[in-house]
Amino acid sequence: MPVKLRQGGNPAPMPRKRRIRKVASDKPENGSSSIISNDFAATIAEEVISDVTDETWKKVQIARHPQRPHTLDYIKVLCPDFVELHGDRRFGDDHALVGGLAEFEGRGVMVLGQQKGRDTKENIARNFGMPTPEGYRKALRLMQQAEKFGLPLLCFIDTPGAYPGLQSEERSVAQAIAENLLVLSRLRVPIISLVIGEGGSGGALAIGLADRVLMLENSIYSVASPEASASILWRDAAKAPIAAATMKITAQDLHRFGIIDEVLPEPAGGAHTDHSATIATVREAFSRHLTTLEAGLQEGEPTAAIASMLAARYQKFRTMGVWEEEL
Amino acid sequence: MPVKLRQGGNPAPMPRKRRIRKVASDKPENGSSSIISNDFAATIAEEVISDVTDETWKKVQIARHPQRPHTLDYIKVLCPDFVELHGDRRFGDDHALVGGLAEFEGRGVMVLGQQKGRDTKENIARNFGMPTPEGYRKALRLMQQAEKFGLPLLCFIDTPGAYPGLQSEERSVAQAIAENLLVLSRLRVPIISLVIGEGGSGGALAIGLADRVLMLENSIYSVASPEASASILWRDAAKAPIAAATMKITAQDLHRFGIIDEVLPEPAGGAHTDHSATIATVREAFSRHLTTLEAGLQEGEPTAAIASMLAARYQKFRTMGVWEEEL
Amino acid sequence: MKQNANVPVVKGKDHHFFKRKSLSNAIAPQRELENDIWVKCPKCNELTYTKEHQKSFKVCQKCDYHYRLRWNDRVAAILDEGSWVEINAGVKTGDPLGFANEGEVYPQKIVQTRRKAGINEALVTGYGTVDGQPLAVAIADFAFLGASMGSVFGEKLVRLIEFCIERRMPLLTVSASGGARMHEGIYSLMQMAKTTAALALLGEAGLPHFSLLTDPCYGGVTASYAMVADVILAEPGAMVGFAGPRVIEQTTRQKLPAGFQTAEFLLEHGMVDRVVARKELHSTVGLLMRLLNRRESAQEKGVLLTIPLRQNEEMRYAG
Amino acid sequence: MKQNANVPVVKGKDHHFFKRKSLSNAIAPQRELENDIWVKCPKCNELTYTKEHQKSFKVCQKCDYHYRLRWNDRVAAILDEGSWVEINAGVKTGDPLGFANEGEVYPQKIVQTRRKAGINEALVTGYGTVDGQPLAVAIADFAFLGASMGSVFGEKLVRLIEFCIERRMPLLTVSASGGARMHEGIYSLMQMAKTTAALALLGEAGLPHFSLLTDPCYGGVTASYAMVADVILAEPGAMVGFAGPRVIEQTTRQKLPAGFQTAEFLLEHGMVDRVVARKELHSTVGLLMRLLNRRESAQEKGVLLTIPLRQNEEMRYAG
Ligand SMILES: [Zn+2]
Ligand SMILES: [Zn+2]
Repeated sequence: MPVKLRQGGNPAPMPRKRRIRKVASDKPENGSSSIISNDFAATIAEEVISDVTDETWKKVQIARHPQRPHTLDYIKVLCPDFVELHGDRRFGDDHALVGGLAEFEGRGVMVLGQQKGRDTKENIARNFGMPTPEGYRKALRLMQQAEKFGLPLLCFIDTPGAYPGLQSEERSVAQAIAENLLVLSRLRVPIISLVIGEGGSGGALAIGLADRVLMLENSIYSVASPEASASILWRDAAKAPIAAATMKITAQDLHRFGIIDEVLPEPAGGAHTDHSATIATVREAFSRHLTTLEAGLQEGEPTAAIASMLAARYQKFRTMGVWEEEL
Repeated sequence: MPVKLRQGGNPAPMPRKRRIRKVASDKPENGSSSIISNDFAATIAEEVISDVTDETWKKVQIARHPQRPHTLDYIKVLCPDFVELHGDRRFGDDHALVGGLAEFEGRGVMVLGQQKGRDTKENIARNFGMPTPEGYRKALRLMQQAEKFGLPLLCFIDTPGAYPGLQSEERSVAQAIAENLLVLSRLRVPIISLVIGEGGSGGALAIGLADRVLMLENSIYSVASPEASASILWRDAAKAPIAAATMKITAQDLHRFGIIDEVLPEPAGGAHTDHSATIATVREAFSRHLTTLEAGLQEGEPTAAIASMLAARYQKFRTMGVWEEEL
Repeated sequence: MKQNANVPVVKGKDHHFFKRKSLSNAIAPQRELENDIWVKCPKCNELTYTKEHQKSFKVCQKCDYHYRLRWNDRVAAILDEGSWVEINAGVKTGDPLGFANEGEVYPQKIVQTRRKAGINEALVTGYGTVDGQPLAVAIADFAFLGASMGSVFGEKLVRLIEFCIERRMPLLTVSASGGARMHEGIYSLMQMAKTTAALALLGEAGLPHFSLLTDPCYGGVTASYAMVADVILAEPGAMVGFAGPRVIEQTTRQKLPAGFQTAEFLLEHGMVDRVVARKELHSTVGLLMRLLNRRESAQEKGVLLTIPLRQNEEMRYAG
Repeated sequence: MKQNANVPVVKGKDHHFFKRKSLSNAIAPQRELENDIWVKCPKCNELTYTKEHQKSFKVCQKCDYHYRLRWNDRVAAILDEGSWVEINAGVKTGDPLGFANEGEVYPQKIVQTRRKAGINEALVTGYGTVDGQPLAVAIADFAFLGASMGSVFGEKLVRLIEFCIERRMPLLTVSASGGARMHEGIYSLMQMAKTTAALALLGEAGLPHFSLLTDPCYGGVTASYAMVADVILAEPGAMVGFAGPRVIEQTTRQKLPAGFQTAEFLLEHGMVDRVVARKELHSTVGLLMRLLNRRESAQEKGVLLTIPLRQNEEMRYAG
């Protein structure tokens, strides 16, 4: 039998020209918090599962806490100068995805983010943070505007997912998400995305293809919401806590996988207990990463510097995945 | 009193750097067929007005003749290989504006055009050739695809105007037309537009910003349809024949003004009497102008050649207008 | 479209709210000034002292009706006081078609309109500053033949756009229009192409275009430069569209909903960025300029640009 | 989504309509071949001889139902006979999460699925010709865990796209999918970004991507590479969407219209270019290639390119 090697998320970039088809990931397939290994699945003690499940579910609940700072809470503090821009110039304006021009730490930026409400009335106005195609097409317009004016793009991710409804399908929210991914992958300005609460599926990723992807300590990011995962796996949404643990959706999981770049610490008890401390942490992280990315753009000839940023962005996502291959 | 000079449509391009603010047009303000001059307006014999009105109205009727070749009639003969492409990827597909990939005289091209019907049923399906925002946004998508693949763009203009309806306003047909003008003005492929019947207002111009603008002998092109003009001028749409003559909307008028590049002759009696002769004329004209434009793109360094084509396109429209200025 | 004759000219500096007023000269005919003590709101009939009316930027304090403004009121409401410089005022209307309408000859109509409106044409162009930042401004004045777009309108706008590119200055267009200038026929239509093509060059030069839609804005203006902007603002209640409601009702027999074609309707349908109260206009434009004009301010300071333009700058000007 | 077990493998060359058939090898398990005399239409219950069924490209001649195809039938329906070459078949499923579901361990499930489906993973990639023109093809096979997109799916597609860029070859993706591969969690989600980013490079290289949507196509596949194509084709009646009808009905309590999410529905809503009958697929793709691939054929002939690419070709490949 030939040796099997695995490729994990975000290892050192593969030089394609050398045709090295596989590299070993230095990240373990199953880390310390991964309690279900292939061979021993049937023999795990129930209380261990329960501990992890409880811990993950607690994070899910904090990530969804209504008093947690939401996108506009961050923008208000981080960007005292902010002009919200509306509309996709095609069909409508989506209040579940907000964006606009802003100043951050002395530089002009474009900010985008899904916006949840704090009570029922707000949540209805914001559609519970679930964008429709119009939201993603507004985001597309603003991304392109950011590029036109050389403004870095800052994205706040906080959504259970794109809105699953008749209108979303009629105007193809899938197409809207896909087009955003296409444009983000080649947008000629630095992009930083931060998951501040829930990062639900393609509806989150649509503003998450970035040079830096960060997550708050108690945020989650997943291919499907815990409830949807439980529905798919066991046709029982009530098993969401088990699904949450099974699917490995915490910031810590994703950092271990190399999918995200950094976990930003929250105050004890969670971000909702101290908004200003949380926002200060975000300010520092945004500022630090932006400064690094901007410094990269100052190196050498401008077009080459941008090409280099885009190449790094491509490689970042290019290397995400785990597979086996006989060499 | 200082001398007054006029600038007509499409004189020799003005070198901007030399700051020559005015050039005299070699085109007479009122040509031989222009019967209403400023000083003698009140004294014109009624039968002269009537002659011009009759002549113009006859052209309007030929331009609108249901048996006249329509966009798809041209495409079918000129481009035996044609794949119609549908949809704006935003909201819908408009049957009043068609487009797709085609081969014309051995080269790949993108074709676009408003499509009228021949009977009531067809006309309802084609919305009488009046596009909605979806039509113009499909056109936008196809223009950009033409640019991506380096395909010249051929446009057939034949519309009473953009559809004036609730849905057109909700999704802003004005925005759609404006965006097309913006994109056409910088599209990095040769563009030829031909008015084959009615060129009605902004709804026609939205696919009429081109390197070459041609008109068939019995086609019309106007800022508003004769009926709309009569409504605006006299609140009486029945005076359309008089409005048509007053507004100077024939191919011959526009050629005299320098607004269009060439008038293509039709068979005696009009294009509807002999489709294949008309289409042969169009084939020759398209082929000739395309060959010239393509030859221009072969001269010198490619990027500079494109820049030169775009500069000429800009100057073509930049110089359209008549005004007076004290120097 | 109703036309509002009630547009008294702002006369002095005798009130503190109106710090940015800077009229270039008194352009209103005497006739209007004589009745200039009260104004009556066309929407709610409220009577307001002219002085109060000017203080409130000609917005009814009872019903928020935004009166139509003449070009000079608009300058005062947007630019820093005393900063306005008009350019290309001497470009005057031609008569390309030799247009006569039942004995009324176009050049005569223009002469009359000039006298009545106090300006040479429907678009007034120039530049000034907002919070000290240079801004080029083109203002369509509905009092001149319903701000219909003809050759002069297009030529002056394009000259202003080219001026912006030469001077690296952002552009604000303030639009109102009843549609195309019928008297200039096909030439009017071509102004749509001409102005929008110039905006494409402005965009390639990395300079922002802000568009302010005011009441009423229809036809070729809406379907060209006014809707192609980086940020589109609209005044509350402004009617904006391509075809007018009467034409739509006649053509389609559709029942049009309440609020159809208002600025708020356009906002809801994703076509404008913000509906801005007149008193917020100056500060909003100033802030937008600060946020979108960082490249220029960086250049002025000799700071290296963070991010180069996508487009080749050499290609930005086709002349 | 109902899964169609009735997918017998095409066996021979014994009929004249099926000239382009070119199976790489017999991949179907014996079990299926045994019942391979009649097929019963799931839509109208019509019984058809297998031979006739294959002649008609597995389209019901009574009701036009397009049966779901296995990857090798798809190859036969699209490519020139004998031209198919599979690549990267040896890339196999990993287990990034250490996923276990009520005692069912992911690697075990994969082993069973491989055996049943006769392929290593849900996406089969390779290249061939259409009317002699080279074309890279990626086919999602619904028989492999509902063609869910996981790491291998994404990796194989990206390798194929990079192969296209190296060889200057156009790309056809044939999509079907029940959604993301749940067992690979966040890695599955990231395949949306990974595949779409690669398509952006394909586009910058001036190479076309044709997307064929087949029944059923949902979730992350629809919301990534499948909807980002120069020309989007769909098979008649194919169900295509982001969220499934059941989820939408449960979440919104909306009544969904007849024909919701069919290919025809998407065409009407402007999301696909053409709904193409299976028997027209080969000729349509061939014609599209001829029309969009002129740059390549010109290069091959040593003819000067008419129009240079907008994007800098040096930047087309980021690796
Ligand atoms: Zn009032
Ligand atoms: Zn059947």
